[in-house]
Amino acid sequence: MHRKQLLALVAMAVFLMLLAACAQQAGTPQVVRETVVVTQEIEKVVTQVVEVTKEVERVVEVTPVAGRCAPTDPDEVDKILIGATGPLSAPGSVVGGLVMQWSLNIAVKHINEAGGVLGKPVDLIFYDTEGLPERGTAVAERLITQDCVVGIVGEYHSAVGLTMMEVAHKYRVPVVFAETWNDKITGSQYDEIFRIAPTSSMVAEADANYIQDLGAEFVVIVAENSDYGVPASEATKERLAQRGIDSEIFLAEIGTQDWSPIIARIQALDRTPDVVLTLVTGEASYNFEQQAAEAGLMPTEETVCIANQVAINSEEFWQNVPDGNYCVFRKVGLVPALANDVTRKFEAEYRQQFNRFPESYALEAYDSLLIMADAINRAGSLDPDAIIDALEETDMIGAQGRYYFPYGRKNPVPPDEPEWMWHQWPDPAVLFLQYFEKGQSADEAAVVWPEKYQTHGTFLIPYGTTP
Amino acid sequence: MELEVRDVHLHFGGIRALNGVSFSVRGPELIGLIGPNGAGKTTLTNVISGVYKPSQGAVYLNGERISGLPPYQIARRGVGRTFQVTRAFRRMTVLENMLVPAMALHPAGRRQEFVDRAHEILRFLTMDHLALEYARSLSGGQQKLLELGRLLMLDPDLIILDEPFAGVHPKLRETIWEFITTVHQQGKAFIIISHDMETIFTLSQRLLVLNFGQLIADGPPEQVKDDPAVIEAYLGKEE
Amino acid sequence: MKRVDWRWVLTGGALVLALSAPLLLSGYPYWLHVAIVAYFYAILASSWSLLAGYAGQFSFAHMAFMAIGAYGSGLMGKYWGTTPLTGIVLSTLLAGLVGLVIGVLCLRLKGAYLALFTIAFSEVLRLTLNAELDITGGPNGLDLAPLLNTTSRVPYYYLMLALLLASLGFMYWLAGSRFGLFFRSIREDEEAAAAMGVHIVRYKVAAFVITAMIAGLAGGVEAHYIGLITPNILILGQMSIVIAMAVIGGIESLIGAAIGAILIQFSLELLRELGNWRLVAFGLLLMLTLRFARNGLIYPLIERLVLYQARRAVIEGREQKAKQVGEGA
Amino acid sequence: MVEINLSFLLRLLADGLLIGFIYALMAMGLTLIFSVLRVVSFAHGEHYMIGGFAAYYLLETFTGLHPLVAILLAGSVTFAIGAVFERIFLRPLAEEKVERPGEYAILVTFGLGFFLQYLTLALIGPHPKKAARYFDLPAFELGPIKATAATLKLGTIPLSATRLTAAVIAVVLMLIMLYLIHHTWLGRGLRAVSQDKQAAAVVGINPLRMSTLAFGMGTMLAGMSGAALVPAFAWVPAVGAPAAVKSYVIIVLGGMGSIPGAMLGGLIIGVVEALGTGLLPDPNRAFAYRDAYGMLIFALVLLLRPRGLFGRQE
Repeated sequence: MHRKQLLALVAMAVFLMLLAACAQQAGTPQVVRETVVVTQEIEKVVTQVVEVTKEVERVVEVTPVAGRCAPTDPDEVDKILIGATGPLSAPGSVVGGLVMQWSLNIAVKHINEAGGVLGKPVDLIFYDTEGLPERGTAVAERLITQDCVVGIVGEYHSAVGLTMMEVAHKYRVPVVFAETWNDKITGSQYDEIFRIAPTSSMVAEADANYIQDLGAEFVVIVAENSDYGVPASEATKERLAQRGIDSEIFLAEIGTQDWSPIIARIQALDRTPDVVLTLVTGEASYNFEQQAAEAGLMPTEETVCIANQVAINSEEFWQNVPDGNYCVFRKVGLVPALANDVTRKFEAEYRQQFNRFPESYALEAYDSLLIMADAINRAGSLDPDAIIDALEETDMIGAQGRYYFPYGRKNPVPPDEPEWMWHQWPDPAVLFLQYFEKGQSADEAAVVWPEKYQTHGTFLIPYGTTP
Repeated sequence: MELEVRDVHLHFGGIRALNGVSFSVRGPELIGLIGPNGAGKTTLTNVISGVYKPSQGAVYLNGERISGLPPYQIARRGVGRTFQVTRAFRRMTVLENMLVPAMALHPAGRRQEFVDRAHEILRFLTMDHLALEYARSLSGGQQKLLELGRLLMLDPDLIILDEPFAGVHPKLRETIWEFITTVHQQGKAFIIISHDMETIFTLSQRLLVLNFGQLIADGPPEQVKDDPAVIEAYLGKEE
Repeated sequence: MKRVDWRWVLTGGALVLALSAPLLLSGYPYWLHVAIVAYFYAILASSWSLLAGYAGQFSFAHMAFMAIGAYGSGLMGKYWGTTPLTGIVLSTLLAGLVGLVIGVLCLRLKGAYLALFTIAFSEVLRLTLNAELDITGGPNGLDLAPLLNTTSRVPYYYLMLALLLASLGFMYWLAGSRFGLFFRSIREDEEAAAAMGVHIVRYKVAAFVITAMIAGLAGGVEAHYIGLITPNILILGQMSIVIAMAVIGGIESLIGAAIGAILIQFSLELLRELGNWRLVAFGLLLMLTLRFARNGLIYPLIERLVLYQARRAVIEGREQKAKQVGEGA
Repeated sequence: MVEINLSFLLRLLADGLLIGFIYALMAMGLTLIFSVLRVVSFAHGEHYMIGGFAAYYLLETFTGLHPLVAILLAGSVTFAIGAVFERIFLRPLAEEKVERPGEYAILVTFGLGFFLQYLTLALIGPHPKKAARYFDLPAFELGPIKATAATLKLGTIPLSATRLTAAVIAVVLMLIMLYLIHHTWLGRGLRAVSQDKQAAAVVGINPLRMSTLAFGMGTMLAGMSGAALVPAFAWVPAVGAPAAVKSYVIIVLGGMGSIPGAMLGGLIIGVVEALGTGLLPDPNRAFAYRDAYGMLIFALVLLLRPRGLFGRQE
């Protein structure tokens, strides 16, 4: 008897809940809007009665979703909370997330040493996104509705950035993305979204230009089957084709260890590639580069090795790719010649703490927080609109140079520019460097492209020679 | 009830486990199946109950060929068996153990009727007070009784018992003995495998003797007792 | 004197708490989200415990069935333009169909062989979803249309809670019926069950089909709620989390597994700051639970709190019966 | 277009065999564990991973340590982990105190793998590590055979020095294991327990001790495979899972518990993977499905011949 009663009870509860779910669904938009007004009113009545009407008007006009809990008045808080994300566990790129977290902590230290933001100390809340898009949604939600952050910075994976930006847009929270390359992120033209990393298109353009300057006719692109590798390899292939250069793409899973069958296939092609471009990150890129070197695929006199940008971490590179001498690698962000005081200060601190070379995403993460702090200072308020306005007017020197966002609400993207130029820093430099001596550090590597920054007067130090 | 085993052979790779066994059971007979170790007794049981499919030959139940049918079908057609090692469903209660065959046999039956019947049988086996215990907490002998109880719930016409007396307390042996004779009187046929010569010779009405996969004797106990082939099988050929 | 029946009090209390959670958490949409995901894992863990704990089929393909539900619905929406609801219904059936095939293939496999086979199935599915990026979107994942036309979490919360209760109710009914009886008899001793007339093939396959459909249904709803599904959900680590939830909750208890899943999901979220150390602790907890608390950590509590009276009644009944027997003799 | 000619085929074959020896060594450990304990260790990949890291850190810390010594020490580390784990978590299994031994063993070793992987990640972080090449090849040129420090080139077939070293180490270790198992007291004990526990106990072998030894030796072999390969692949805490899955495929193919089966199975899987990846027309699909070839064989073996090539009838 008991069992049946229990089952009946459960069945009734289920039915009622489904009913509730459906009923909720129909009436939702109005309900939400009202809730916002009410909560805002109550908050404001307690603090500042005069503000009420103005506040309510704004809310009705923009209709963000209820739940955002960051205060808008800096006097209410004793510290400025800023959220940050990055991958700290698999399947995310753990190295990327870790480095970003370190760099952001240095940024917090530097900002607070310089007096904080609006006279208050900055506090950073960093969450692991695991490289999973659904985590991006959850974590952004938590930062915005739980921890009450006024802005978000960082993130490494584009797939995560793409879901995070929807949440930020929903709640109207400004975001400065540090290292997500997907065009669509600024291409969304959301008010809240800013980016200081290059877009995939910008990087592909640079790759194609460099390869063209090398005079290559046939290129093999080895890419990881991921949100980074697939679009990047396709964009590069397309741009190479525009320049009359043939290319073939080889895809592999993230984290691949044994590349010998793919290397055998590349070497069995009827043409020897002039360039092998590695669009694979992490340990898999090292595995590929070393195994390709051992098999005599690249670097050789005939074939230029373009290693992945992670090669910039020279210590790790030489440990993992001992035979990778003469490999070229892309460096995004900062032209060494243009290093400024901010760069040097950050780099010194970073090297001292972690005994590592700061990768581009370290600088980017550091700068993303500086930019956010700078904008809040200039806005003089924690109101998202004020911060977004201030971000659009950014003009400051960070570790990677002068930051500004040419296009935004006041100055829309002109039709002849790609739409991803919205809130996009246009100047991330893309350089190519080349190791020419075993064990060389990234600082000692030759800059081979673009021409104006060349340190050795050539696009390529030929294999086996010393400049 | 009529069971006919017709020229059954069974090979495992090169080993001939059964080699042309034929016999039949007509009506509620009480049959003992004996033979030295490795003679093929358990294998024969497994063939009848459908665990193995004979390589050659067939088994018929009431004129219908049952060899080749899956074990559960044979069980539902009225052949019940126990195993050499007790195989109660250890992490189910005694009552649940009893319900399994009943519910498998009568998909549309009412649970309460089965529960009543199970209690009745458990009373008969003097273990009704254990109905809600887990089978694993029973003693070895009680588990054996439980297996017999399960068989009654299945209500088969032919019951095959594999070593029912092995390693059993003398008092329990009596209970099992009584169970067999009572159930036999109710009109069920039995095939009992046992190493216990004294018991099996007293208990059964007819004896089957297997040796090296062949049936070497089939008849009343007193006749089999003096069969030279049987004596030779047990004592070995004197050179 | 009539005792307070703790079973009703606790069940009622839990239901009231679950029903009023959106009100309690109205200022915390993030925790509402965590609750939705926790219910999703609770459905997976409890249906896995039906398959593994009740029917004894230690399959590692449960997340694969979930993914079939999710990807099935997403792909049908993408290529045939089905609505999410139709997609979920059809992909639930699809998961059941695949469950049928896997169930039939796994009939003869036991223990480690079954585990290895299902791991292989799940890995091949993951590789395929990754490799066929033109169809599935590969590692970028597949976008899914929202199931409900709303920006609020509350309807989703009730939907997932309803799904959890419905599936728990259904599984309890099943476990109490002949299905449960036969599942357990097969788990205990397949051959003996067959000798008792149990159609083992039918019930083994049924266990796979039913649990695959529950997992597929949960996967479909969850994917439409999140709006995106990636093949990463199929990595072995994800499956091990579901298993750990069921084991820590109590692998032979549906409600234990569900409560275990909810508690673990919340604690993993609460301890997020600890990074990987929380997973280290989680792995250790899993091993220790297996070694020293075979019934899990949650189920014994439930048993103690909720089943206390039931057992009491049983003991009293038994004493009475013993007395009768004594008098009879 | 890929031209399929003899030298390409030979190259695939050579690649496959080379990696196959290492697969075989790892699978040998797994099959040894299975033969004595009747347990498939789902933490095998993590022992492999830890073996690699142990060798790496030993060589980093003690400069001048001979690589072979480092491999032996790394093997002892994983032996210790395995033996302690067996003692605490699998002993009740050997004593037959566990209700459903098969399932318990699956879950508890699975838990161990989960634990070890995240523990390593939490302790040493995600940055890839790699040991320096253990042995440089002497440079020489002899007709079509050419050697540099990193590569031995047989005509058009390049063989990596690190892999060659690992394969040689694997072969030597396998020979030592075979000798141990067939010609020593220890091996007789292990074989006796694997065939009949009770009978072994009667003749004075302690089956419990043999279980601990077998598990320890199995994890030791995994650890040594890792230590042998750490100069060949960039090493991260997640490195074990794919390798472990290959071992499962191999022992099922070779027959669970069969040592020659594991050796042959390793070579077959190595070659099948290399040929599959090399010969399938669409290179990207060919490579993406690389792990699936082994899996396919695995599924077929399980369904058609569950006891594998050399397995015993259960």
